[in-house]
Amino acid sequence: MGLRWLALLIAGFILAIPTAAFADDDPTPSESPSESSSATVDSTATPTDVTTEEPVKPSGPGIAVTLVNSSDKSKEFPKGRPLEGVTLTVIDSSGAEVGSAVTDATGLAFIPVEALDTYTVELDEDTLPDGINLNGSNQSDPVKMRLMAPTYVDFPIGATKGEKASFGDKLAQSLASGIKFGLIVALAALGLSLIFGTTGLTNFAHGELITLGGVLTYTFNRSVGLPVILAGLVAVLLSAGFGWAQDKGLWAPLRRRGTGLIAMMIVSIGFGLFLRSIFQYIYSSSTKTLSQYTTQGAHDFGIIKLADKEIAIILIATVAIAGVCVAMMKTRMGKAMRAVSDNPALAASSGMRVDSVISTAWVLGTAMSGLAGVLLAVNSQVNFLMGFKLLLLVFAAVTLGGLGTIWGALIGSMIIGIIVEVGPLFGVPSSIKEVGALVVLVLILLVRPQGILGRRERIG
Amino acid sequence: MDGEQMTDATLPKLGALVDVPNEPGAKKPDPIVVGDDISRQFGGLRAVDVGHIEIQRGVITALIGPNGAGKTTLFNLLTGFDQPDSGSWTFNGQPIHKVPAFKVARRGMVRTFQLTKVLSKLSVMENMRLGATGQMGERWWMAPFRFLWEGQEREITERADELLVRFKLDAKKEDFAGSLSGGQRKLLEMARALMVDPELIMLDEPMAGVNPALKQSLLGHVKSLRDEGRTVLFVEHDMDMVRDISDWVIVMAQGRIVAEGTPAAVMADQRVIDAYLGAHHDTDLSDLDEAAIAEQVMTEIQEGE
Amino acid sequence: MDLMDVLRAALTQALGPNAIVFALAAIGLNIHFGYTGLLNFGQAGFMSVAAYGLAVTTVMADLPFWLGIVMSFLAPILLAIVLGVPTLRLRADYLAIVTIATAEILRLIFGSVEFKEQFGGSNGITGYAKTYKDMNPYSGELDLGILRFSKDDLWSVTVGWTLVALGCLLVWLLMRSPWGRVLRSIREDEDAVRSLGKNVFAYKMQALVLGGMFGGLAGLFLALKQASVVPSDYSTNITFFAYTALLIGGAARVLGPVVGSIIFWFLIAGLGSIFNQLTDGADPILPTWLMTDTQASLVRFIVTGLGLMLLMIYRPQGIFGDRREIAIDGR
Amino acid sequence: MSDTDSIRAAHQTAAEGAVLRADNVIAGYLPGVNILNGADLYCLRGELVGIIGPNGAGKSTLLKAMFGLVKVHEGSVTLDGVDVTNQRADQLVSQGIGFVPQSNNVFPSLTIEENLEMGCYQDPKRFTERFDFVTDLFPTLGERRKQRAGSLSGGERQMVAMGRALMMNPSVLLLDEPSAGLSPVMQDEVFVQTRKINKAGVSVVMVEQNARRCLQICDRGYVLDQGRSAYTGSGRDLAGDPKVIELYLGTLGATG
Amino acid sequence: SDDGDKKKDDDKAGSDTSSSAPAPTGDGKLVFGSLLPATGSLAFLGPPEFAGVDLAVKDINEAGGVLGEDVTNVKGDSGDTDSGIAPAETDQLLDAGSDVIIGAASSGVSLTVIDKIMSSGSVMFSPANTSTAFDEGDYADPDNYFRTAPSDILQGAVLANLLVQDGRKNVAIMARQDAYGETLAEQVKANLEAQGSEVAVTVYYGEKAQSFDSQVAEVAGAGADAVVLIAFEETTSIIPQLIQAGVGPQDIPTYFVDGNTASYAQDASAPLPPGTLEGTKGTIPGAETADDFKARLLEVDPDLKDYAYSAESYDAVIVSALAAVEAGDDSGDAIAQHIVDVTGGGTKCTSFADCSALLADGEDIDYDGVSGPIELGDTGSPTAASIGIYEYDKDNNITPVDYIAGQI
Ligand SMILES: Nc1ncnc2c1ncn2[C@@H]1O[C@H](COP(=O)(O)OP(=O)(O)OP(=O)(O)O)[C@@H](O)[C@H]1O
Ligand SMILES: Nc1ncnc2c1ncn2[C@@H]1O[C@H](COP(=O)(O)OP(=O)(O)OP(=O)(O)O)[C@@H](O)[C@H]1O
Ligand SMILES: [Mg+2]
Ligand SMILES: [Mg+2]
Repeated sequence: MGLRWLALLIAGFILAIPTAAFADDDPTPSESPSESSSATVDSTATPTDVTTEEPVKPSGPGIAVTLVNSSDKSKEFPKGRPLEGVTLTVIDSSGAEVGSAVTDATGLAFIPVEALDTYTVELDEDTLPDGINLNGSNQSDPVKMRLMAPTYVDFPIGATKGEKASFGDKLAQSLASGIKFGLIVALAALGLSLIFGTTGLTNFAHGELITLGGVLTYTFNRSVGLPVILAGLVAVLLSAGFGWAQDKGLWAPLRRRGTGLIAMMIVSIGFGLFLRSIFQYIYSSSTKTLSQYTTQGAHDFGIIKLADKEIAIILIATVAIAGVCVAMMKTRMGKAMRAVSDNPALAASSGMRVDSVISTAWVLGTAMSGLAGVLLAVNSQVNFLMGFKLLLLVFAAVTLGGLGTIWGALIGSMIIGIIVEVGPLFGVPSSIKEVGALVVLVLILLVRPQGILGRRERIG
Repeated sequence: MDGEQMTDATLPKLGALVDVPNEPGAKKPDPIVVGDDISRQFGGLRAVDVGHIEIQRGVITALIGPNGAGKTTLFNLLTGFDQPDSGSWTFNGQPIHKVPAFKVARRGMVRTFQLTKVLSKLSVMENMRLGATGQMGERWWMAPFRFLWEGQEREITERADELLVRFKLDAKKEDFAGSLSGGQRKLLEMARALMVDPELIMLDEPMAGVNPALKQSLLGHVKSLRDEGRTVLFVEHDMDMVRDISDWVIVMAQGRIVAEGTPAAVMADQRVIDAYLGAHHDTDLSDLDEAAIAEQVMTEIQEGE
Repeated sequence: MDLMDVLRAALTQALGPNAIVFALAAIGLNIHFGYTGLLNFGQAGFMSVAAYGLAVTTVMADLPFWLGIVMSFLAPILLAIVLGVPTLRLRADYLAIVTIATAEILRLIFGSVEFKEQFGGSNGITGYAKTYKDMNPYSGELDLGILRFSKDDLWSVTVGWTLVALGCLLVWLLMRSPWGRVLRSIREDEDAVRSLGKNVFAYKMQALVLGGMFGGLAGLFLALKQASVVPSDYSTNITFFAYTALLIGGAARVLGPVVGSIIFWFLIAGLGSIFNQLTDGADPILPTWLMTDTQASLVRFIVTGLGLMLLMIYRPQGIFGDRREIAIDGR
Repeated sequence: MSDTDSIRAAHQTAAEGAVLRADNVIAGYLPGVNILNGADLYCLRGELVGIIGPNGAGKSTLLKAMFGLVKVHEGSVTLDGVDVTNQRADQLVSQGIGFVPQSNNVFPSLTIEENLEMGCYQDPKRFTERFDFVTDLFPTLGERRKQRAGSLSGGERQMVAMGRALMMNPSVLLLDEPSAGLSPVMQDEVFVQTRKINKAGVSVVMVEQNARRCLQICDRGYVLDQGRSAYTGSGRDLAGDPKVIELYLGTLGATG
Repeated sequence: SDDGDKKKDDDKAGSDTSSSAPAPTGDGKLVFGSLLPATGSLAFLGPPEFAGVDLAVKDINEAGGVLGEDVTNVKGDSGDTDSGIAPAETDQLLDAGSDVIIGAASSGVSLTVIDKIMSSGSVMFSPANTSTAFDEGDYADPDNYFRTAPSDILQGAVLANLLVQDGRKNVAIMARQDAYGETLAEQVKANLEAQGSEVAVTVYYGEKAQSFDSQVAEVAGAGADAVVLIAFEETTSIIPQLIQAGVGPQDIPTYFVDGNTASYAQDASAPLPPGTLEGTKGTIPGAETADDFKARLLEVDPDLKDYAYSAESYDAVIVSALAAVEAGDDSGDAIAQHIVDVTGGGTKCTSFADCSALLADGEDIDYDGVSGPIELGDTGSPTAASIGIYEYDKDNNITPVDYIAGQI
């Protein structure tokens, strides 16, 4: 336990520094906005700006074209300069000319049309200033007009594309995200694994234990007004308390009745549904934001960009995970937990208080999941489904590593986290990026049915 | 070897084995199982490392050896429950070292488990019925039609009833097998294997935890199996039983076969006595000098301080 | 509060098409989990391939309706085999995760933009159910006061309960046979069964296919009665709820899943209706600070969750189950 | 009837001052089905008591009932004169009772060393000292200390189970078939060691199917049948009783 | 209610005439059932929609009801497609004698119940379905399905036009993968490309996505000069991550759609730090939600924060009621035959009281509602509508900038 406090302290410290540096009233935290975007934003010649000055704002149905030079080749016409005097012609679907116009000083030309129909626009390249070239056809695609207002058509002049990130950069960035995500998953997975490793229970309500950390942070942050760090601390503590309470109130009585594991698993499905609905009852279904660190910008570390809160998340998670792993390996309690899971009756015969060992597992497991929820909340805000959505990946992680093994849960989580985030770079459609991780899970289990670190049972 | 019936069933059936030399890996006149270079390693531990093994058909062979000698592992390998690192073996002349476990059993080589595997939530009777082979009702396309398998089921039940009486489990017939005591589970395990009607039955410590009186009456049953022409291979640590019913004894230690021979010859072997049987094994422990023990205890206590 | 309305709402759902979908899915799970011990948490996957089998064949490939039906029978069988060959050797809890994962993979792929051409994206597919609707022999609705079915539902209910009855009959016939005995033995200890010369893999596969076919049947029926196939219908929740229904009724009992589904829907609809009435209108019975009408519809889930927990605590064997069987459980 | 009553009365007088005693215990696993039907047993301080009997007689159940693992419906269990009926097992452990179950008696996913460590869970300081003692007795356990118990052979498991009990420092030791599955030399070792421990002052109650051996070393024996004690007497008496031989011991190996 | 109000297997004739009304088949009481999201992932859309329905019912009854009877409103919860409760709830609504079912909000949910409702003879009138699926295939025919929300075609056109107008030449689209997000993203993309802008990347995230990191990274790596975010309430998770990746609204101009153009001010349910969204633009279908309409909604539901689709819900109820008045019959099928008629061609009127008075005088009416001119076409979807363009101020509140009318 001691180690976690340390972790939280360190993390709190780290989080506190940027609070001072980027107070939340400074909403433009990005230190290096990219070139292309600044060009657009800073451009003094955007049509909207101009039209406010010029009285000739086009109105009514028609085709409008604004020509601006985006190429920086020509000295005479710098980038962002409107092109005047270019002739544009609108042709209807039968090929007949509807009308034409010449761009004014702001680069704008407007050709009103009578009917909402499909039109093509043609640019007379001869009227373009010298040294300025079109990047493509001088005829637009057919435009189906629907609006009772000007329909704008654009002709690209000069480069339009911003610089795309290189594959290597993307890979580094996704790896970083993957590690961060993997660590959050790992916290939750360790919690699940602890409980599974002690009671044998596949806890389908585990997602809600993650959510609990998130919603408690939100409550103490927004409703009580504590700073996020303090609220998170309280949330972890209360999660631990909740772990204790749910064991005493629900699982211990079930064990005393000799309820089977499958029946308990179904109870956990019910419990999950119950908690989820309660969360929604209280917090409604919208995504809630925390009061701090919501819009923290990233630092550029060369190949990757990370915000301070992301660094803090990674550090806190690492410290907490390391603490728990060491505790599990070294202390008597860790062995007692495995012993209880192997054979509760024999554990009692060896003098263990089975109930208190299990209780400890619940407290620790729920606290870890709560911490995962807190970190998730800092990373991507709070929603009553946040844990439930994560549950399948947590299960996948725990299974992948080998059920009930602490290191297995850790390795599984990192693999899952990284594959989820890196997969899209290798062709997994990003809308279903979880598929990549799930497929890997299935494939690995085909080769190693007992999970990566799981062991085969002896027969006979 | 079917023609060779002993008149007195209680006598060891040496017959064909009389000429077989008492040495490890000895060739038998009519082996049912022949294995070569079977090895299995767990990490650095060579659990089984058998150069050559033959099991004579139609006799009772005992497999003995210290704990962890590899007896169970050898059983696992022979019956396809575990895969060897190397080696091959045949059953009835056919290679079966790559055959899956259930096919091995179907060919007539059935084993029991040292740590019993009863089907807890099935009744004892259902456990028994499951053992029977060739049940038509076990094929899905016949299963729904009761009339197709009713008759067979009745026969099976009769056979099971008989066995249960013999194993003193008849009173427990309708109880869940999960509610049996430790010894009763052993009994059920053996009885169920007999339901398969195997040619070779491999029993892994069948009598551990079985009451001596019942054990004795069951030995008669095992002998009658032999007399029906079946082959029995069993692992046992009870030397009285080994001496009483086995015709041939194979001794394993540290994965290898270290001795083979008739019960009397093997048990007289000094190496076997040293490593396995122990000096006291034929003495009455209550005859051990109580004073000696007390003395030993005293010295130990002194040492401890 | 109109108790009559509550009762009608509850009964109509309890005997209506939704309960049938769950009953069919739960019968399949009963074969998988109740009898064979295969912890299949991917029943939604079997349902979805059957539903998409029909919809894709008839709408996307423009083939006859009956061919679609055939496809929706073949698809779950194929899935069972493809899934079973590699995974049946996994331990129960591993199998659970792999099946969940498979069902989710299928659902995500069915709903993805990339495969919109083939599977209709997240809008799903409609427009295949005309033949089914046209076969409806009824010309009017059924109204028994406490039970009311529209014309379409009446047809679905007729078809559905017939299927459920046939399914139960088949399960009953199979499970009292030696074949059923082998399945139950596998549930207890595979190695023991193997040592007796039974091909455990083949039996598991048979059970997986049979249970998967019932899952498929549930999906097909859902697709027909609803006339649309939407990927989000086949999320893991539906598997969870089917398990709930199964355990309410009692696993490894022929009628367990059916009774469970009926009770499940009776409760869901009944509770929904009660709390709706309690919070409805300008001057609701329950004060709004306690419960708004938005929150009211949550209460049934809260109560369902609670109910499931209480049921497992006080009657872990379900309605029909055998108390002794539970007591044997070794842990 | 009066015969059994008088026997029971005699038994009860003899039980005065026993360190562990069970009186008229009625217990069972399922409601309505009693496995023990009024079993009596006592064990004096420093005594070695053996229990034999047919399979399913209720021997293991009796041990479990005394150890709080099976619910006692009627009757009482006393430890040093204090009623401990239906007490939690871990509490009994701290009061000095040790128990080796018949089956499932190791933690499969723990290594041998960890299994033994669990033996002195309540007193971890004694670990090194006792560990040396146990590995001296069963050298295999020392050699394989990092092997998971789940992968051990049947006999090796039994050694671990016995070793775990030896790690404790109990005043009363309940052993359920400690010799099952062990090789003859190891069986003898277990019997001799049990006797030794007993001589060192530990009261032992041991259930055995290796009945002859058990009766050879015990001070007093019980024959349990159908949930009650059918015969009691000194080990030698029982081993010689023709009734006991016929019903429970058999003749196999008796003359050898 | 009784069974008499459901006309069965009777092929509907052309839906345009109001002549020779057949004998009424309804029970005389017009009942609305609202099948709107109270639970599930779309629950945040529910309150304004419920409020719109409630307000309309109130207005109708204050104006004397329909056919001399007060209209009533039964509530149902559509959930999301995940919970699968929509069909069961629909049964309950139909049981309660609903002649018109207002709902569902999500196109996906609507598809699960559309057949059930249509074949029961009731009207299904969605205030918020924007998927193009309802104008295609089986549902293209005139039938019992209607909606007041314009299909995504128009919003897509307006948003794309706005982008081109603002000079965005290389746009990244990030969209929720569902019936809503997909269609809208496709429409925006198609229009952008036709009008000469490029789409740098279109990334989708799953409805249940837990992390948006890889999608955000893809957007950030695309080198785009504008971001279109088609999302629901998860916007509050995505925006911070966009900012983290250096492509937040203050780095690159960002555009919202109706799903997320809501208030993120400090008093909203999910506030973002002030200034975060300043200058961001968004589109919402519907004419200006007039302040007095908002005020009246607040009377119905004082807790209301957003107003999305409240006007559409309101209009759906009013239009149905007017159709019932014109038909002189409250059965679903009768209403269905008159809905298109009351929304187009005739004397314009803008409130239930006015319109029903005109109808009583035997006039043909053209109802123009709070959500726009409302001209429903043959497929039951609006043929004309107006889309509002909004812009965020430094407090993350939206203010309308422009309304653009268009035809679909
Ligand atoms: N799965 C396994 N992993 C590691 N070691 C194993 C495994 N199975 C067996 N062993 C080791 O192999 C050796 C042989 O085991 P086996 O069970 O065959 O012994 P045995 O001869 O049957 O002993 P016993 O008489 O005690 O039953 C033992 O030392 C055991 O610890
Ligand atoms: N978990 C249980 N549930 C129900 N009945 C049980 C259970 N365990 C044992 N029994 C029954 O209780 C009776 C006594 O069992 P017990 O284990 O005490 O026998 P035992 O004397 O130890 O036999 P053995 O020598 O075979 O170990 C048996 O008839 C058995 O069927
Ligand atoms: Mg062995
Ligand atoms: Mg016993």
